[in-house]
Amino acid sequence: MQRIINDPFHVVEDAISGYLKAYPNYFAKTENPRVLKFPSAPIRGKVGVVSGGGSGHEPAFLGYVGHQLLDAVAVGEIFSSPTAKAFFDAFREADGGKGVACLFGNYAGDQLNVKMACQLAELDGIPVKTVVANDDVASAPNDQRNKRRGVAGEILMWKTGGAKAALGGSLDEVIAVAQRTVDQTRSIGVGLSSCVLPAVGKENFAIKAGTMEIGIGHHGEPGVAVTNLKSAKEIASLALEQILPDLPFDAGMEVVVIVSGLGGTPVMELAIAYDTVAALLEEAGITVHRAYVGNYFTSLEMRGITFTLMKLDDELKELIDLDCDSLGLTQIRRSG
Amino acid sequence: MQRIINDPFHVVEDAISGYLKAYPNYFAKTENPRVLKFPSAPIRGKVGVVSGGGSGHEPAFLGYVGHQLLDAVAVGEIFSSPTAKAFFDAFREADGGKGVACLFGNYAGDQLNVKMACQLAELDGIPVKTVVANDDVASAPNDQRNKRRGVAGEILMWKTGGAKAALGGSLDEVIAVAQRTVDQTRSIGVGLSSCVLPAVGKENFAIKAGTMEIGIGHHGEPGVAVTNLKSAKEIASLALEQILPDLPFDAGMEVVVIVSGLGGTPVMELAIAYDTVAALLEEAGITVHRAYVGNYFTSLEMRGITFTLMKLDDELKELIDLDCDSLGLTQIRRSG
Amino acid sequence: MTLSTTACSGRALVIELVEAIEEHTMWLSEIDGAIGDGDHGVNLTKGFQLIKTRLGDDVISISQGLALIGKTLLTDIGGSMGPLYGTFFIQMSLASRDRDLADPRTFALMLCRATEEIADLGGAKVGDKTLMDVLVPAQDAYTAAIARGANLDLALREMVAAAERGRDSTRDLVAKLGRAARLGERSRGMLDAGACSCALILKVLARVFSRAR
Amino acid sequence: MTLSTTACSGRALVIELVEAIEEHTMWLSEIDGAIGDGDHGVNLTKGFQLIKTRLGDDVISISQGLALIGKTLLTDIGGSMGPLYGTFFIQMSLASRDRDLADPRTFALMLCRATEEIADLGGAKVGDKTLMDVLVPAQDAYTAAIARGANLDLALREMVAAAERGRDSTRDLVAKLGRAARLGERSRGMLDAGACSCALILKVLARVFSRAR
Ligand SMILES: Nc1ncnc2c1ncn2[C@@H]1O[C@H](COP(=O)(O)OP(=O)(O)O)[C@@H](O)[C@H]1O
Ligand SMILES: Nc1ncnc2c1ncn2[C@@H]1O[C@H](COP(=O)(O)OP(=O)(O)O)[C@@H](O)[C@H]1O
Ligand SMILES: [Mg+2]
Ligand SMILES: [Mg+2]
Ligand SMILES: [Mg+2]
Ligand SMILES: [Mg+2]
Repeated sequence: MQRIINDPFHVVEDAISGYLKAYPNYFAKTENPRVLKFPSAPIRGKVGVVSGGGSGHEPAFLGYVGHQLLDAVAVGEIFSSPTAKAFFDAFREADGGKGVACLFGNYAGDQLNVKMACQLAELDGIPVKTVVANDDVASAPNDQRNKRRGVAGEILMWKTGGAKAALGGSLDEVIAVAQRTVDQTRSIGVGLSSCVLPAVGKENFAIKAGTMEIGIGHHGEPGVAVTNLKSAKEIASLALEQILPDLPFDAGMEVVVIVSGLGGTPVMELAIAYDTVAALLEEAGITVHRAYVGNYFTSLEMRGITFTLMKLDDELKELIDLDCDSLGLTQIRRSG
Repeated sequence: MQRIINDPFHVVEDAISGYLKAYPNYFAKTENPRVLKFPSAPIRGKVGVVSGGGSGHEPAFLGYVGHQLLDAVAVGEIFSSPTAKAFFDAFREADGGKGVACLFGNYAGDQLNVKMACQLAELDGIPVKTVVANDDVASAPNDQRNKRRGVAGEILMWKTGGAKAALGGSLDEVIAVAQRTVDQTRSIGVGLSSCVLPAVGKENFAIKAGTMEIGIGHHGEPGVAVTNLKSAKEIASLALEQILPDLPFDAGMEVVVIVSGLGGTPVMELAIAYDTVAALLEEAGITVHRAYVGNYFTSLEMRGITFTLMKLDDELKELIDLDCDSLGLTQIRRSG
Repeated sequence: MTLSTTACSGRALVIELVEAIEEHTMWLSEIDGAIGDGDHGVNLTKGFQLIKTRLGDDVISISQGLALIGKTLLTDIGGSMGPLYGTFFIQMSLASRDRDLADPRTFALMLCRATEEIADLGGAKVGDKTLMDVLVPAQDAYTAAIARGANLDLALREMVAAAERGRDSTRDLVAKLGRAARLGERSRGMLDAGACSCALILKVLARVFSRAR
Repeated sequence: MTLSTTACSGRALVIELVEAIEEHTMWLSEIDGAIGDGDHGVNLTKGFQLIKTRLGDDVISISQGLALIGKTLLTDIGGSMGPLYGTFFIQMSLASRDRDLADPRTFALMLCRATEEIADLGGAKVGDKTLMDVLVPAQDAYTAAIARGANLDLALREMVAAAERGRDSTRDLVAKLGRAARLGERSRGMLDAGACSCALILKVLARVFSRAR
């Protein structure tokens, strides 16, 4: 396994240690070694915004801790949920007296641990409310949306929820905005290669050369179809065919688009795919308000791509456009 | 070849088209399809700052076109120099009447084409001066530094040169700052896998599983040694062993560090390597003023890592810290 | 501090639970070993000993004692029982906070919240051969008793009896959830370890609460 | 416009060069074919035809004509000769800009800058079997002549003679640079294509400049 690591059982600790040293402007240590917080968190009078999940998805989750974004994250082992204690400690680090919004993805482990963390928070009198991202259209039919996994669309609820909190929103308002973001967001992934968990040392699933898996999950969960490897144009249109009718996204709408690599994809390929996404959306009469093309939510060194669309309304647009500063996402609105 | 592309001979055009659509805030089209400029360039009364090079290194080069960074770039085919015409057109797009600083890397093709572009500029009366980055310590001995290649250290001269120009520096001042940046910057790369040029379809060099190549170039140029794959700690110390004595970097100095992935490396591995870099620098009494850990200068899907150190002085520090906004690098100095 | 306040304190609750669990470590592990992985008693004992250490010399209320137990199990004990019993005790703590422990409705609320949240978390139903086979009948018996007008003592006694019947009922069940489920039919004929520990815990709780006058 | 200004104009320069190159297309390509890839004549002809198209009906100065040739070769012609001849003409243009073309020192400066920049760019030396085997002796002969006090006409004639001797000298050389270098000893016995085109170009330049009075 061609990896730059020390001990395969210690990668998360080592990476956290490196991030803390590299970015003291974004990350502060907490009592819990598996919890990182934004240095100025908790901010008195602001709703705390928290997420967390397994490692190996960098810059998610910790890369979205930042100014007007997340206040704290719980960090799990590679591809596995943080403990309930880590979520709970993240709540405590983020709580500025107005409660905490925990915005996380729909995975059994995360669900269980967040639920338990919420009980611990209740014991301590910290009001916590949650939003569960389920943007992955490939993971269950539309009428069973509560079974769908959360993927790159999570970033958008962190962005809008973080912005709403920064602008002084109440816990209910932050939750409402994050929930609306999730409700209006759809994603799908396409895998071109597998990845290897450092502590396992061999692939836990396989994608044959010359094929691709449509609808693959962030941990290699099986998708909706394995097909011949197609062109970027075909991949992008297949993705939109799944996403557009699901909301549905219609002519006249304004959207945010994320095209994210899964870690091992050369970034120029993401731009190539976006080229078609933009063309197809224009054809469909859908306006792209803002696009993010890069490695925003990865799966170790997996080759592949995820497509995410979010329907905007006036409030969400303002929140998406608000300045933010983090390792994974920094936006400035310049006057000039 | 597991790629998300359309035509292997058309990847650069397709990617440029995608970037233009995704980021109208960073990129504007020019008459030359291989030249991108910052939308507000040229800025009257500001020295234009230009770079360029082969594609496949994204976010380099185009990702550093931005606010207080590069004004325009010339885009070459994958791993090959832009044409003289492209460099020349980039000069014209960047020239705001105070001349143009062309800050590029030490590769034969780029050297030749920039030289010719400078002649074209002279014909048109555009004053152009150049700085050639040669930060890669593995590519030639210290006493033949003019033979060394430019790698991730190029980003730092774009940052300081771009900042100096933004602050109103003259062409000579911008050139002086960029040259000083190069003079005080050292890099080395370590390769763990090869990469495949889309139009070639097979590896043009090989790295055996279980081995790594110390000093590898950005296009797979042979390094100083092929060894067994080592731990992140060992890799980081081997890198510093090459870099530190070369300037030399000594106790009491302040530095900027870049730890960049080569494209296929999971970003958490970069953080793991940085952890050791930071520890070793602390031991050596060297202060890290700012660290960049991420995919800043890649080589398609190559697995591997580059280490870059730059010695600061008061002026360079101010320039490094100046706000900037681009696809590859966005920095905000917050008051809070 | 009088004997009676000590007796109905969280301190007593913790200490009596630790003793009960320690006393039954091997028994619980053996039962789990027959159809599970044999760590149930050891797991719980490790957790409760940690709780005792954390208690130190503190004098705390019942609700605080329940919280201490719940938090420790949730955060320091793995397996299925960390989250499940963690939830059990935390919900009991939340339901008893600032309430009159002598009022039989308090214990009713505690049982109800604990049972509901465990069901929600683990998804087990009566008949699945888990601690739900104890909890649900215990709760039913208790609420039926106070609905009938029984006092706290009597209601608790009826609850314990129902819990023990529930525990014994698991012997003839086939496990539907957890590790033992993999055995299918072969899981029949042995008690369920979680059901055994749950009946034990309810018995201690009943003892402590019946002193809460 | 009088005949004389037309004659010494950039327009005439361009047209006469295009004609000379077109006339020798096949010859140059054949020479390149013997030890190179056989595209030299075709490459240059393509370039110069494009230059003629770009010229259109424009009336331009010598310096502008040289610039037009240099720019077009540099930006539109690949291979080795695009950059090398592009540089040649651009440097000649820059050296002649706003200068008295009748002053023999102007052409000396043009030759000097062109030769130096080509040497810098391509790294070729006399004896490497390239156009440098023409350029260097041509420059030497020209400067020696004007140092002796020769007039422009005479100096240009001596330059052309030296250029042709240089061209012929390449026959006995082994190529050290460019494509032909791969043949090693086998490259001996044939002229160098670049040397041939260079001698041709210098001859046209000499003709145009000798009218520049
Ligand atoms: N989903 C569930 N809901 C309720 N109880 C469960 C569930 N899964 C397992 N249990 C209980 O957990 C007990 C086993 O606990 P323990 O041995 O401590 O954990 P593990 O099964 O991880 O080794 C079982 O006897 C059963 O009563
Ligand atoms: N490095 C060099 N410096 C000077 N002249 C060179 C160099 N390399 C090649 N040449 C000249 O270029 C000529 C070949 O030109 P051409 O056939 O147009 O290009 P290519 O070699 O790319 O096919 C050679 O005959 C030689 O005179
Ligand atoms: Mg067990
Ligand atoms: Mg177990
Ligand atoms: Mg040729
Ligand atoms: Mg050729």
